[in-house]
Amino acid sequence: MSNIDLSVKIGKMTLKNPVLLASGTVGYGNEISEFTDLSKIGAIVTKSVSLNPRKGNPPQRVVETASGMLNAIGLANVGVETFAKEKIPFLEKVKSDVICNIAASSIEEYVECVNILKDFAIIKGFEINVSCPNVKEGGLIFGNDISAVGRITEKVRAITDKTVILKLSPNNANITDFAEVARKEGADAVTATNTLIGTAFNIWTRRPKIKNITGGLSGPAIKPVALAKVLEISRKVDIPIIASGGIMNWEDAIEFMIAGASAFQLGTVNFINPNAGVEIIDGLKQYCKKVGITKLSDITATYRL
Amino acid sequence: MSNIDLSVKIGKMTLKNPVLLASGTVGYGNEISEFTDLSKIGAIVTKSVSLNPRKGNPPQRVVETASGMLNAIGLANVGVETFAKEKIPFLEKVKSDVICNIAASSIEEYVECVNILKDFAIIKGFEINVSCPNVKEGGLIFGNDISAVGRITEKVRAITDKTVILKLSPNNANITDFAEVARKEGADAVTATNTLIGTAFNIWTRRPKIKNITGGLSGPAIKPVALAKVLEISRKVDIPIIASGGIMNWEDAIEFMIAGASAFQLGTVNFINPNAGVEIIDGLKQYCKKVGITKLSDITATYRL
Amino acid sequence: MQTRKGTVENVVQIGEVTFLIKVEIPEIAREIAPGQFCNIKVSETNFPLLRRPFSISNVKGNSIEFMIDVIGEGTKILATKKPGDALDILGPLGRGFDTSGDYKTAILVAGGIGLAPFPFLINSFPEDKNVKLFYGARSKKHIIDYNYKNKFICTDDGSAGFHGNVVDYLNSSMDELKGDSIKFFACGPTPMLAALKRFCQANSFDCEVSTESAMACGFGICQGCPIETTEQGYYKLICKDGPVFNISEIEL
Amino acid sequence: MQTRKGTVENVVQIGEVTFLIKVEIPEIAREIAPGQFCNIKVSETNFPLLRRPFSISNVKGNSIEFMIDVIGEGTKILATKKPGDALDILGPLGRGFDTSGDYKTAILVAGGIGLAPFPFLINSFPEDKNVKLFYGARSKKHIIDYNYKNKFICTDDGSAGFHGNVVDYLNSSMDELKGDSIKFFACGPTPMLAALKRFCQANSFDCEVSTESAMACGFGICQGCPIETTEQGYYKLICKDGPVFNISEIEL
Ligand SMILES: Cc1cc2nc3c(=O)[nH]c(=O)nc-3n(C[C@H](O)[C@H](O)[C@H](O)COP(=O)(O)OP(=O)(O)OC[C@H]3O[C@@H](n4cnc5c(N)ncnc54)[C@H](O)[C@@H]3O)c2cc1C
Ligand SMILES: Cc1cc2nc3c(=O)[nH]c(=O)nc-3n(C[C@H](O)[C@H](O)[C@H](O)COP(=O)(O)OP(=O)(O)OC[C@H]3O[C@@H](n4cnc5c(N)ncnc54)[C@H](O)[C@@H]3O)c2cc1C
Ligand SMILES: Cc1cc2nc3c(=O)[nH]c(=O)nc-3n(C[C@H](O)[C@H](O)[C@H](O)COP(=O)(O)O)c2cc1C
Ligand SMILES: Cc1cc2nc3c(=O)[nH]c(=O)nc-3n(C[C@H](O)[C@H](O)[C@H](O)COP(=O)(O)O)c2cc1C
Ligand code: FES
Ligand code: FES
Repeated sequence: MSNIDLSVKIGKMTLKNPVLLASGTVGYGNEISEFTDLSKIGAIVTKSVSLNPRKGNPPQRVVETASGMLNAIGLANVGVETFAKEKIPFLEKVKSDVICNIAASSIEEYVECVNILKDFAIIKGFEINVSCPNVKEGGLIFGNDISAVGRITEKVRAITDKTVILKLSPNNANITDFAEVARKEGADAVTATNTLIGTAFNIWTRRPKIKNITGGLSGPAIKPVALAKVLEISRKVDIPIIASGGIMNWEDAIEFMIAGASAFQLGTVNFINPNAGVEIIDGLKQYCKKVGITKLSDITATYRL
Repeated sequence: MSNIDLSVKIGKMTLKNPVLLASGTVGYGNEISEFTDLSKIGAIVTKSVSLNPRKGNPPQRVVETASGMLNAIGLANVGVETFAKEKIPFLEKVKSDVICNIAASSIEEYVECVNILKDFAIIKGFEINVSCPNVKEGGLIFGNDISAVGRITEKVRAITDKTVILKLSPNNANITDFAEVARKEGADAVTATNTLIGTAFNIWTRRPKIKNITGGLSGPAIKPVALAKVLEISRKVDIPIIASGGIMNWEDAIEFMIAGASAFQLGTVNFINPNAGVEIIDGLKQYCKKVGITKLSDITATYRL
Repeated sequence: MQTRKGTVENVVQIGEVTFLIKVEIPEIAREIAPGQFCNIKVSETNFPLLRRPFSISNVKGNSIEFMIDVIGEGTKILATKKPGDALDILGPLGRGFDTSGDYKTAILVAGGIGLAPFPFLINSFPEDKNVKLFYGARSKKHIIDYNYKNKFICTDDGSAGFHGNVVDYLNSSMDELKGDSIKFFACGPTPMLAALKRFCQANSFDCEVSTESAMACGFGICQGCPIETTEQGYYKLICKDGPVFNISEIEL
Repeated sequence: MQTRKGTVENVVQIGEVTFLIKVEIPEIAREIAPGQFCNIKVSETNFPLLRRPFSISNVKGNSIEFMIDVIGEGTKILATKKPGDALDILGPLGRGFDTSGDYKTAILVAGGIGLAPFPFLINSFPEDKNVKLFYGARSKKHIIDYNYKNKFICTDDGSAGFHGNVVDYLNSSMDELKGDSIKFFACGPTPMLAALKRFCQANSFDCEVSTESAMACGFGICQGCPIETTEQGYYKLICKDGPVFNISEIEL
């Protein structure tokens, strides 16, 4: 099977395989590295980092729902300085390729974060989070505003040659308009999608189970929605797509690639099986063998409608 | 327990309890009446009826997903004339209160359908479907267009005194704007929500599992999303809400009422347990007893945030 | 009709991926007719969410048998049921086979797990009918050992019986079949049924077929299971109008 | 560390809603320390989706025991496991109790299922420590019969032992406690821990508590399990920095 090529090119980035670990679901790599070999993964997308450290939302932050979970972490993170000083060296040590996810409450702040990070060799690209449903400054304020997404893309594009990815929200009716403006302003790819907004109540206390009231829904429950968004972008906009939403195994991953994704991210599954990424790489190879292809990226957007 | 009052008032309609059976998930009542006592249910909402009969989409129309299902029935229905002639008499016989759900491809067609049906005593209200994701003319063309929803509401309101309910789509970022325009134009209530757009692919044939390519996602998977929409409307718009989305048992139903719903609809659960409605009525009474209330409708919108 | 609780009596593996599941459930055993089906909730949780439809394979006193191929999650769970487990079953559902009429010979045509409804059907024919079973499988090891004498086997790879598919086999047996007054009863994958339809049309044979489709409810409320009919302009529902249809009524 | 497959040895009901589940899993039995926990996948399907966290209740050779209250779907499934069933376990996780130090008497304070981690902890104290267990439950029938001699029981309704909660009981036992050099170790519902914190502060006792929270991952990658610390400005993570904390470090 050594003759199967899993590599993918997205913007200027070449990844050894399309398996990414999603932002907020691998921390900065240290804890998960005890369970899996990060050097085998295409890249890890680090927890959203913001200019200043953020404490995050008060508990309760997570709750299980049917085939899914809600989270309202609130972008708890160490801030870009500490990230650069303390987290990057570790990621270098475990030989992981890194895409750095950035959240911000203003266009300038996105730019500033990218500026601080853009010269680290290990960082192959930036994922711009304009779709965190849990804090206003996490981007959803922008995520539902097409012109803001356009301006952010333009400004970030202007200061780095590295791969720029816009992470889009599934919580609106016209994701293709967002993908199109990202494309036009020079983004190399879009990630589709972040979490759906949801909530859950305790019927005895009549309080929301999540302290933040609403949270982001992830996991297998949202897979059909994310898949429809990927397909829609793939049919209408000429930009590479990185899929995210409910991928649990290699079959799910292949489904997203067929629907239009060039690469994909594992999120919630990491909590359940932190070695899922490595296992999925094996599954992808098996699939290629079975369907008789030697280059996995050939299946991207091969849907037959 | 005879002292517990489950009745709810929505517009001019008084329903003996808040349990509705959702459009498209009970047909016209005949088949499900073999499994459950429709006279006990608050009301049944009939399958979307259109001016002319519709054949519906070719198979495959349904597929299971994680804690959910996709459907693209395509509003298969007998047309309003046959509905009036053949289906209403049956519903009269089984003593079911009826809310008539209407789908159309133009404003005039909505009006015409309501005109034909408005004088049947058994019909307590109309649910205007502006949110079917599976056919263009099913309304989603309107469902994402605030001013169209306003005009439809206005025109339908103008020709009937019966209760008018707008059934809204969850597939956009601003459901409260739709609820607000419905309120302003005189709707008595909104139903939140219809299904989320989703898809699924067969990885061996690379074809969508649903012939229509995309379908509507229903079932427990979407409950957190529907619940968040209900809460959002409840916090921002002064209009009664009928909940729909993933309700499987009385606990789910209570959760929606706490989050703001005056009544709720059972959809997918009918396929699994066609007697769910009657069982849930019992559960609601038990809940009232346990929390010491005598009028169920008192819990509507009693969330503590 | 109601949803009913049955009790699993036993589960026996009878083929590569095939299990016979016997369930005590008197109300259904009493009412059901050959070709009808049940819609089974395989777990008590939301996973899998929907019921799974299965033909009745046989009725034995107060019990019914299902013959089930393990395909995905739902059938996997069914195959691991233990004696004493409760099973929530909706049925009997749909319209079964019509064994009446003045034909002499009933020819049953089964492809793969399409064999499932036939043990019960065979037991239901009036005494005066002559019943032959044509049964095709992929290979020898895919053949379910069904203890019926008057049976003619074929395999796609020729590893047992006639080499070819079951409609080829029928074609090559035409000489023996001719002359009899025959009615066909078939169940199997859609391509087999389509070939059989051509065969029956060519030879003016009467034929009833049991069809299949994805289903949600199984009893006519979701419209999830349409089948194109020869009458233009509308679909029939497999769960309610079928699953058994006269082969001339439907497009295959 | 890895996810590991254990084999259920047996499941015994030991209280109204409490089960003792013994699992053979040598790698974890070898490594785990008292107060640490495991995150268990209770089914092989997506339902329930997330793992469920449980303290180690005891270690016996190559096996570990969990003491589990049935609360919802996940624990219901666990309670019906059969000998021989495989169980996918992530562990050992978190930071456990520190039994070292020069105190004389260890006082263990358990509320309800908070008893769970103590059998293992009791076995782990150095020989020279004097170990007493204060154990509170709702009523007599909620008491888990844990065969430890040096134990002091109380119930909310007075149906067994001291009438009152376990912190009241400690307060009323102050005379006997005074003079000893004591360290407390506690596990129970948050209101109990909060009361205990006041008690320990008032009496300047050193105390370690095992805390609880909803969790997704259990090993530090999701940030789902924050706990407010006395250091302003940031949270600690219960799964990684805890679940055992010194009571003075955290807000309760
Ligand atoms: C009327 C009828 C009678 C049937 N009788 C039998 C029988 O006697 N023995 C038997 O082994 N099988 C029978 N089937 C097929 C059986 O229902 C499917 O094999 C089964 O539902 C697969 O479930 P799963 O969870 O294991 O598979 P999955 O692939 O995990 O199921 C996913 C979804 O697809 C549906 N699905 C998958 N395969 C089929 C199929 N072939 N037909 C319809 N839906 C499918 C499932 O119901 C489910 O909703 C019958 C189907 C119908 C419609
Ligand atoms: C570190 C730690 C150690 C624990 N040790 C034990 C133990 O030894 N024995 C024991 O009986 N219980 C213990 N618990 C509590 C146990 O994890 C929950 O009772 C269990 O997760 C409930 O699962 P369920 O599916 O039955 O309940 P459900 O209510 O259906 O669970 C729904 C969700 O809520 C979470 N949840 C529910 N109750 C709790 C709770 N009290 N704490 C944390 N999450 C919860 C579940 O994990 C799940 O994600 C421990 C919890 C933690 C965090
Ligand atoms: C606990 C948690 C924290 C997350 N934090 C972030 C984040 O900081 N930034 C971000 O862009 N996405 C975040 N996400 C979204 C994931 O990256 C991913 O897009 C989403 O979970 C959908 O994928 P999944 O269904 O595979 O989990 C988070 C998701 C979870 C569950
Ligand atoms: C098979 C199927 C058919 C449906 N048909 C209609 C319809 O004709 N008109 C309509 O307004 N909603 C229709 N719906 C949506 C339901 O009424 C309901 O709003 C939705 O399924 C969400 O609720 P649930 O999760 O309880 O199923 C349909 C849903 C399903 C599953
Ligand atoms: S399966 Fe629902 S109508 Fe046939
Ligand atoms: S549970 Fe995930 S970080 Fe603690």
